[in-house]
Amino acid sequence: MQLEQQLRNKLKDKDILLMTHIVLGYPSLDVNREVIKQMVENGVDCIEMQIPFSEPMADGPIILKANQDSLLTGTKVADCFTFAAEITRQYDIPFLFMTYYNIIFKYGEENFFQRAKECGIKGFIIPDLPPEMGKSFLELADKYQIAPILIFTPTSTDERMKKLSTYGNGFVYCVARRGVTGKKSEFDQNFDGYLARCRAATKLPLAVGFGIQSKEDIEALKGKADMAVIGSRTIKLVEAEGAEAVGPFIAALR
Amino acid sequence: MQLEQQLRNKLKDKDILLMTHIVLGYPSLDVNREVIKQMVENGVDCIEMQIPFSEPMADGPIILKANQDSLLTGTKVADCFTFAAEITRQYDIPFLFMTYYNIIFKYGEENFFQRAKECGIKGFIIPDLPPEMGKSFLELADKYQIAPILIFTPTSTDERMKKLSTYGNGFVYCVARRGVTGKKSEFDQNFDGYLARCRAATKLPLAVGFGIQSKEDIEALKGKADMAVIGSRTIKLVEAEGAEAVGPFIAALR
Amino acid sequence: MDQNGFFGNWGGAYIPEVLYQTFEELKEEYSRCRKDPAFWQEYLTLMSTYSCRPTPLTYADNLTRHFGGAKIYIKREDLNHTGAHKANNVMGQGLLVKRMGKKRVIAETGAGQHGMATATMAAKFGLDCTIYMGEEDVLRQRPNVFWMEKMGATVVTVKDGSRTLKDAINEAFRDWVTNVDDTHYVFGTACGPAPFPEMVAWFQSIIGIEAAEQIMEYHGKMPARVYACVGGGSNAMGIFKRFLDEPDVELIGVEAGGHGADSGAHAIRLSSPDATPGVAQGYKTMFLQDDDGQMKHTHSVAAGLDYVGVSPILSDLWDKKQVRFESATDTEVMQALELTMKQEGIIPALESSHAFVGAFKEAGKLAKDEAIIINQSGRGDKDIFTIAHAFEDPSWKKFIIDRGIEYSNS
Amino acid sequence: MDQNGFFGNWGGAYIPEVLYQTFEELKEEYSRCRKDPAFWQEYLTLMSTYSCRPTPLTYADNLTRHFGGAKIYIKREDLNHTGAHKANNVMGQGLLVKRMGKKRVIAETGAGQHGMATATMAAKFGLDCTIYMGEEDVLRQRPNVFWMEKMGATVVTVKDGSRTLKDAINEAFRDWVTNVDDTHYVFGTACGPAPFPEMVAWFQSIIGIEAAEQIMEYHGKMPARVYACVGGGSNAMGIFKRFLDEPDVELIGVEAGGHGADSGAHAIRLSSPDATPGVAQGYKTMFLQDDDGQMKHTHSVAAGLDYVGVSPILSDLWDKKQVRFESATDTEVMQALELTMKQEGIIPALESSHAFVGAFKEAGKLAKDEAIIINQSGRGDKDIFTIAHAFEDPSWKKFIIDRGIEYSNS
Ligand SMILES: Cc1ncc(COP(=O)(O)O)c(C=O)c1O
Ligand SMILES: Cc1ncc(COP(=O)(O)O)c(C=O)c1O
Repeated sequence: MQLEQQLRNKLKDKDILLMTHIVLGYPSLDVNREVIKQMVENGVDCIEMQIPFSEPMADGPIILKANQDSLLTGTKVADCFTFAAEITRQYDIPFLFMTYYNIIFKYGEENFFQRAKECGIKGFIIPDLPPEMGKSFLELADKYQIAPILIFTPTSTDERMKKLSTYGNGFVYCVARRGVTGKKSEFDQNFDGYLARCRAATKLPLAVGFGIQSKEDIEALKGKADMAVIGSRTIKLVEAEGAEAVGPFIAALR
Repeated sequence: MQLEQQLRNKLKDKDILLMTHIVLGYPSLDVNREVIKQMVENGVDCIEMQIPFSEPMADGPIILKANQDSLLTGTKVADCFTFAAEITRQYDIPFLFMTYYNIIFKYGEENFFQRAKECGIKGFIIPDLPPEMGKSFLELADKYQIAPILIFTPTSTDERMKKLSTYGNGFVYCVARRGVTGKKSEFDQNFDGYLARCRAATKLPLAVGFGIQSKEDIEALKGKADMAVIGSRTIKLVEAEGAEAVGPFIAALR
Repeated sequence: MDQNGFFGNWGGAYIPEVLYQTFEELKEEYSRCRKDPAFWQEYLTLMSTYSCRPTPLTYADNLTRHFGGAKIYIKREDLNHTGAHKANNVMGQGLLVKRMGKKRVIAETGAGQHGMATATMAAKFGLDCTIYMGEEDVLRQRPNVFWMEKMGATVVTVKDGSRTLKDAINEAFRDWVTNVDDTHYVFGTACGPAPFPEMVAWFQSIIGIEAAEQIMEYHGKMPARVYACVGGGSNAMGIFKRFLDEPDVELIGVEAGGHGADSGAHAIRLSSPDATPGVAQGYKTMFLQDDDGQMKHTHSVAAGLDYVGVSPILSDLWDKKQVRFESATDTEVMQALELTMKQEGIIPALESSHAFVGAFKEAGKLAKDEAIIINQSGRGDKDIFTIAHAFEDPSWKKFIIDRGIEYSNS
Repeated sequence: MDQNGFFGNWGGAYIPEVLYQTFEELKEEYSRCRKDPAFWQEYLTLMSTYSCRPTPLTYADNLTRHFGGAKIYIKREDLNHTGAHKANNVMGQGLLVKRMGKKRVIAETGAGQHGMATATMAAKFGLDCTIYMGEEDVLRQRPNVFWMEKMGATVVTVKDGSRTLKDAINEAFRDWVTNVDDTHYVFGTACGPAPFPEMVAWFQSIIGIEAAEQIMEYHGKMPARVYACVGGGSNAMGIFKRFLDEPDVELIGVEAGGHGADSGAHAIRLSSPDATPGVAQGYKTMFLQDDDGQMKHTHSVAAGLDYVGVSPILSDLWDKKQVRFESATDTEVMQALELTMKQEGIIPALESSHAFVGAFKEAGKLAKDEAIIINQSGRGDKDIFTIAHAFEDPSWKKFIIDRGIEYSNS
């Protein structure tokens, strides 16, 4: 089943979906396993798994550190695939890979798609790959039916959004604000205007990410977005209170 | 009696005369007193007393340090005059002032000559005052009958020596070598040639200074020069063995 | 550069979407400037009144005699205001920033030279300024931090990753995506996403334009070879560009050999097989990376060459064999520096000394009626802390120890 | 200069007899050079290929706006090779040395700039080189010692007297009288026995010649005022000379006010009554001396201005009221330096910053259609040890303490 359809099916039962984020290998794949379990059991609808990269230029300090620590403990791209294969077999929600383009490029684009497909991955989020740079990537996405998730930002013009939309699939990741991951965003009038622009530019479901931290944030998105993305927040939680804290936190968001 | 005549009279009895040097106020005027006593009693024929200056640019490390230490203990030009008046009254040999031109200039040239005359000073050695710079100085020297001692050096041409000779009086100070006070000189063939040039250029007695340290040095000068000058050597001696050592040292030179 | 910012297989603009619009504006303004002869004139005027362009081409009489071969000429970018070729790029981008109406600039810096130049430009143009600098480089080049701060810049110490140039670049990008509306990122070398490589190379091309005119005047014909050190590649492209179409001029880029090509501790991207194609920091080039695409640590005695990537334009010229690449080890660099100081009274920066090594290895083999040009990208006297340290000068150490004790007690 | 080397009442050549002959040769060679247009041409070529002459005249837009009066222009001697105007004099004397066939040069240095310049010239011209530097200055300016040694010079620390510039000069004279046959003493400023004051001023006059041409081009008329700091007086004479006969240009020399004109801790020779006429170091001028004629200790935050005498040419111009003299205190100097860095991205040497103080005090009172020129004699970035110290920068201190500990443990 294609990612977009999977999400639309879920949206029949829920006001808004929840996507979460983990950095593979941080603090360890074992902890990742436990965190994913807690997430899925508490109603998360989609999980993006970040393959760590040494130069995560679009990430803020928390995810940056997680990337670096994961690499320091020896996480390899191959481990990430093995882990993904295991997890996607185990849970019935869509799993995505988030990473930077060099990980794919270096692996060999087609090899990467092939292997991801085998591992049951449903989509890719690549923050440093604008469609102009991703001709072959987009062709392979089509060929392997893995959704290339494109990104809208507050600086994107209507025209640009329309153009991006034609390349994207699965859903559109609407970045809530300028900046990197990890800081609080303001969900004010400006933000509403921005989301309306996003909605007008695409028929794909809209996920909103960057700085979503609480039930209130998610409530505020209902009716405007299709999916809320929780990123750094759970990493901090696991660091502070351990994997077991994730379940109750997720449960309380709904 | 004029300086030149004084020296010529002495030369009737001796092969060669001896001039010594002290820095006034170093290590103290009291020690100067004792040193002069030892010098005169042991047959020194002429003494140059250096009025300390803060920038003794033609002096080597020993005399340089003596100048600075004397100033540090507070020696004033006025003290030097008083001391000179006392000493010239006491001993019958000629005493000269050696100093740098600024001491005279700052005091006022005519005042300086007048006061020096009162104090019984017979000549001035001013290493940084070439005759071209000393027009009024030379006029005053003539007026006050204080001998301006001019300096020959190995770099002086015959022509230059002749010219210098016309301005000088008392005797000519022949610097034995290039350089500053305090280092050993070589009294070799070249040196003999130099002294012969000096002798040819002037009718004044010739004193030889810079680096004369021993009886052998003085012996070597006999017949070529009229006066040997002992400079830094006695300062070192006083530093090492005290003023009492000066007498025996001088006695042994003859 | 093609319309996607590629030079052959290399380059591009692998940028986060949030920067898309700002890059559109930048590309537009840049292309307006390129087409406008008045802009280049304004640039020349600025560089000749604020910096001292044209910089001299110095005939190195003693070195020439020492090696007994080609006549050695040195292009004196060290005499630029702030002491390196970096000023050329920065002042050019400063004019662009004024046109775009932005109020703030940010920059990464390795050796500190580009940071110094940017802080200087910001002071002159009345812009806010933040400089990102890896912690290791802050430790190596503290004096530069002091001056940048005195010129009103905020210097942010970057403690992530290898704590050197590439991490400072990442951090600068993070700032940019956050403050994109009023901020321009003054990229310091001919790398990064398009249009930076081409734009930086354009501003730096003033070096080669002058050098060509000067060598024709002094030597009567084109040089046989031109040598430049290659960090990101801006000073190299700056001097090479004008000579690319001269059939008899060979261009040589000298990379940082660190402890040696086989040591793993170096920054050789093009003249050894250690690097492979990759995409990072917004562009595609040859990177020093592992099999997974993770960037490796690099090493060079010269902070400004201690970098994992290289200008995509140079990768392309390497592909096309229009530029030859060599490397110089730390040890060779110190020797070349010492020789140049003693023979010519000139103190090249450690970075620039790499180019001297390259030239010294070959000068003696060329005919006496040939000339070579070495691009002296910067001056070394401001690197006293690195250079005196590298020479292990005992009286320097004693001086620092004594000063440290004095400060500890006060 | 009259035939005895006097400018009015000042100057002359109060030299030990052993130097007479060498001065005759020097004067002769110098006068041959002055009469020979080819010599000046050779000098210009050297300065434009080895240093970067003409140095720019920079319009200080922000400072002008800040003070709201006359247009402020800065003559950029800091962009010379080795970082100060000292290079002009030294390279000129270097050409002379070549002509005279001498094989060795010596020099005194205060700030270290003149020593650096001389060591540089010696390396380039293949001469042996010894530099005399007061112990206090060695401590203040250690990096310069390092560079001089690296360029092959022997640096002798002078521990006599006040252990600063004047003592280094005495010691250099002692060397000269010893090694007069093969050695030339490269006097560093427009002081000392004739022909040095005039000769140094001649080589430095290139500054004013360029500046006059530049200001006419940029401003269309002569400047209202020209400011220069005055240590020995070489940079001041260098820029003033060309303007002396311009009736509407006022020339202002700024001396080192140290802790203040009334403090006794300063180096003000002409703009306070503390100095009196005297003769030392081979020439007659206004000296800071006591009633007996003993030279006093002087003080300035700027080593290069920390000197008891002053150019006899300036004493003469002071007598004749053709140059006005002012002073700047250490505190004012640090403020002017800070302001200039922040406003213009330019780092004047501490010495030069004195001229900036003088200009800043007066610029606001002049009409907007007037221009003034400040002679920036040197760059401050090499004086990090003095400047960071004077600003009492805490992170600088910490850096030095940490480095010191690191070296102690190694
Ligand atoms: C003096 C100098 N030369 C060279 C470089 C290397 O940069 P690029 O290869 O861009 O010229 C640097 C970088 O900081 C530098 O400071
Ligand atoms: C930068 C600079 N300016 C000025 C001076 C003072 O010398 P002068 O008055 O001869 O120009 C010095 C002396 O070292 C100096 O280094």
